[in-house]
Amino acid sequence: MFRAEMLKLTTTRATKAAVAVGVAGLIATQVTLVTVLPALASGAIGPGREALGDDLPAFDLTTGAAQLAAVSPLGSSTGAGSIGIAVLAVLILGVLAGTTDYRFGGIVPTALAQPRRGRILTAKVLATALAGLVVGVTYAAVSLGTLLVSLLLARTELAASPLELAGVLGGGALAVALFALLGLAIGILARSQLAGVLVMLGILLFELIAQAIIQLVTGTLPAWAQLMPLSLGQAAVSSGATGGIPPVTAVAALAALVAVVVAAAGVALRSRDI
Amino acid sequence: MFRAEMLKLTTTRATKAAVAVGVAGLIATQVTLVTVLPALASGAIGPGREALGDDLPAFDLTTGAAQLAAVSPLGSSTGAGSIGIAVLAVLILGVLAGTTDYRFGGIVPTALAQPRRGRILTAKVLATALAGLVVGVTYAAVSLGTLLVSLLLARTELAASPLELAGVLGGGALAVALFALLGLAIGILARSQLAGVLVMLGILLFELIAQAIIQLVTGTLPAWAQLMPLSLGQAAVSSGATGGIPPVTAVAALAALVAVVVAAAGVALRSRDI
Amino acid sequence: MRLWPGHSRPSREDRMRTVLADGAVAKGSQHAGSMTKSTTPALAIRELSKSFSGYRAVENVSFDVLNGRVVGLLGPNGAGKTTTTRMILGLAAPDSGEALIHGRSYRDLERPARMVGAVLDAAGLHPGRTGREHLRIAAAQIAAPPARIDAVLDEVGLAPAANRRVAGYSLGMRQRLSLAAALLGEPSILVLDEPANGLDPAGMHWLRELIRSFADAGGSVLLSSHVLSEVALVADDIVVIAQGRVAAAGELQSTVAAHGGDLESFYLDLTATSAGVR
Amino acid sequence: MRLWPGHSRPSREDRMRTVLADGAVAKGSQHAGSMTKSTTPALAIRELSKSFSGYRAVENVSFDVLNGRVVGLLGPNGAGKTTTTRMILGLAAPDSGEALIHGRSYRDLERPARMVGAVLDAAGLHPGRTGREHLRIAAAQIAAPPARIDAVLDEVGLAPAANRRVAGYSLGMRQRLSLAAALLGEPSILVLDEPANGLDPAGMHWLRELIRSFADAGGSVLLSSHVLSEVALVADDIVVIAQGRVAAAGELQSTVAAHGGDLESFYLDLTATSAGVR
Repeated sequence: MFRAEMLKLTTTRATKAAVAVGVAGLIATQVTLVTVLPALASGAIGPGREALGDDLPAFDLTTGAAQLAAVSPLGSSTGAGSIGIAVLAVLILGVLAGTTDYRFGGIVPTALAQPRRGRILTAKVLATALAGLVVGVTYAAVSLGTLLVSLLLARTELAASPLELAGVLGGGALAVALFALLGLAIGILARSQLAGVLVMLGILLFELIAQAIIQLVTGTLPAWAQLMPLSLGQAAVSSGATGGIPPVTAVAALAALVAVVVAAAGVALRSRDI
Repeated sequence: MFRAEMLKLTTTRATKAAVAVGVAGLIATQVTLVTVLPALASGAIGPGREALGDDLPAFDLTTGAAQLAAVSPLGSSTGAGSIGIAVLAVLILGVLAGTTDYRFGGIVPTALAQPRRGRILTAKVLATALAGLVVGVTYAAVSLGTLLVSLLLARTELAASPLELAGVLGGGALAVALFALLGLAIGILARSQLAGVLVMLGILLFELIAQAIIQLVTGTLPAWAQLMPLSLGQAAVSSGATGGIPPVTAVAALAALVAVVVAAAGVALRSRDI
Repeated sequence: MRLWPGHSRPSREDRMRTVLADGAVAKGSQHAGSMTKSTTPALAIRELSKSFSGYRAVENVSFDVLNGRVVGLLGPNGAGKTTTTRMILGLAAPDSGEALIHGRSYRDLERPARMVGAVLDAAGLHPGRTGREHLRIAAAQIAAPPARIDAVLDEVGLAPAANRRVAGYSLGMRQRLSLAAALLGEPSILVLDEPANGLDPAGMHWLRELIRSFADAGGSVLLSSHVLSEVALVADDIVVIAQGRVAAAGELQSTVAAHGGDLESFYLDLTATSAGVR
Repeated sequence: MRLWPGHSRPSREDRMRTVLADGAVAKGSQHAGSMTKSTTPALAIRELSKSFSGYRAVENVSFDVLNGRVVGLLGPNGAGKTTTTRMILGLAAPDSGEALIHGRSYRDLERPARMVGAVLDAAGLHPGRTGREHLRIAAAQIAAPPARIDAVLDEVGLAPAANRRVAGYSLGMRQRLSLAAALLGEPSILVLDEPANGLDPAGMHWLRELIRSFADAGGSVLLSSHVLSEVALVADDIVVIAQGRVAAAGELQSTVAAHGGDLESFYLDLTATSAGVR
């Protein structure tokens, strides 16, 4: 059953396209923010800092903390409250994994081959988690690669410890896999691609708007307001040194959140006629 | 043909849902930002300014310029670079208008009833423009309503001139209608709902990222970099006093941009077999 | 290919012969339908060809459908029937040749739905709309009077289900709704692609009667179908397409006479030799 | 409802009678299929009922499908055939009653695809995958050996098109692909819902032979179809469902004998009295 679900993921163009868009988006963001801008600023390429003016707010990649911040496998953010292409792509990958069977009726042969619906869900969760992990590791490799190229260009030492780097990259890969599962569960609940994508966007926008309002009203962002998917994902790739939710806690909280939604999808799958 | 396209729009739940989401999202944003926060700040409701602290960055609605800024029919922004629910909803409305016929094969009876494809496009453009205008006027009414309630609560005079107000609201309504047409053309080109929504999101994200990068590199945002849909939409609801592209020019530029995409959709519709 | 002379007494068995596969036009039109006064063929298909990325889907196909006749269009899956039908209706552009409806191509018809009603495989039914909403849209598209909606709903027997959403319709009910839409414009020609798909036996019986009475009133029907037993019961003429070309065409009874009048044995013999695409 | 005694010589016309609509089980199973040694009915449907929001779709339906028999499941659109089939296959949960496959419900079968192969209306074919990819997924789902994929592709005649995307398949080719997936697990029971939909005449002929030889080898077939002429050619027994209830059941020849052996006239008489849902 698991192998069948893996085949379903690898034999559709839409999933491949989602991964390709995510990787391409991540490369574009990371190359620009982590490699090109610091290189411009340092004068390694381009006319040099003076010609560009003082407004160029490039990463200063000399400290270990800055290097850890720049290596984000979820894509370095260009501003608070934005949703990165890389994260969107893996969420959409998950929604597609959850809805394709419904769109073209593939759920019928699946349920015929395995009448125990719980096992169908297990196979889908495992296949999507594996696919998400592969995407997450790819994202981590891309971010690490752009950082190393940037450091080479700027002739800067790698100041972050390998252990810390591994922690950020690993946390990111896990977060990406969990995002894929979140998309999967939303997709199974929604059953239609469009509804799944819209519900997912709605959840993300809700998080952005809710946090903006909470911040406006309270003047700060309390910990409970950060127990939402995007914030937990960002916390999972933080170095943990800057306060906020520690990475391990963030991954665990994200996993718990995803588990709840997956459980809801399981209840729906079991109780609905196909 | 036009009446048939209007019926298509009014007899599907998805379009109604998109409009409902857009209006609800706009009401939520506007009520929060334009009514509740200023009322909290002024002490009209809640514990009063002192208890809330100085960080509450509420609109100061005493000046005409501030009132014009707050009345945005596209939704007051909670931060630069964000995409409002109201704008997303009307773009999705357009994509749905362009793709529903393809999703369920309704394009076949349509082409049988009217073999001249150009007339099909004309009917779709007119129907979607009208629907978009209705949504735009609704958005305008919502924003005006929230502003007036806020002014009443704060016992503040309406400082903006009715002519200026009408200009902002009218520009917003036109921009909303043009966004619907943009979605329609993207939908006709993409033919599938999911592809249409993704292409649209890709265009919006491209605008946000491209402008962020241009701003980072050049330190400013040149006029040519603002010739993209979201920026033109924002410029269309600006009062024109703050520099940037004047509202009338913005509406015209947005219309030209949309016309190009609609023309591409027309070419595709005419040359493709159905 | 043979050419039959026209007859003056149109009866089920020896009505004026219709079908020509060699591009010649039968002009012996003593038969004038009550719906149309034209003496040109209702449908004249002339050396129609179309390729898809090198694969010749339809090659030099010619045949006529005359007034008052039911023509069965037969052929294996992938033989080119659907592509031919789509070219007749202006949905696909031919590489060469033309399909004329009373002398004009579909795209040049002023009010095509008043002349041709079509039921195609991809029925174009949005599951979220009711049957009546679909017909309201169809009526608006062809500027048919709203009163026609109830008339066709009654005609196809869908009136009791008209206000239910199509999502709950069976395949047979969807076929009836498509047929209702095709009848809205009171056309004189019907083009039906597998209209019996999903119809239950009572529905097939009803459809047979509807096609027969439509033709008896002077209308013309091009009926594409795989159910040979149904075609044998209702068609006046047949055209068999295999591998994109016309393999046989003519009046039904005389064409299958050599096979003891059995359409299936005639058809299987004919298409077996041309090694039909599966 | 009548109960026929078992016969020891299974032949086309007087093989052991199968179908019971009153819930009683025929135990006279001298006939042992080559595929199964069980003496229980292949399928035993027992007082199955299901309602949808107050509407009783299936009410107290009981019948058997014995080894080596082809049972035609007939009925008007909306009569409850599809709902019955979906309950047999565990896709929908009955409100009451049960459907047993060799004595066990579908959801309790260890390896259901090795026992039952099904072709349903919603074929579950993603247009972006090739025919072979679909079968690879199906084989992975039921842990069938990869060699079976080429075997069933040959069996249904799809081998030449196996590496093309399903988007380019005709309806008939999709039906063949669904049938190939149903045969993957080498089941002893086939449940077919309108399998002839979209098949061309050669395909229908082939399907008829496949069903017949499957049953002659001891397999059981539940065949739901609207094309009575095809059912008459291949079924041993028939069950007619109308308005959610069993209206008639029994051996085909003897059941329609009173109507001059004509299944259509028998069927139309039977369902006309129960005012079929359209």
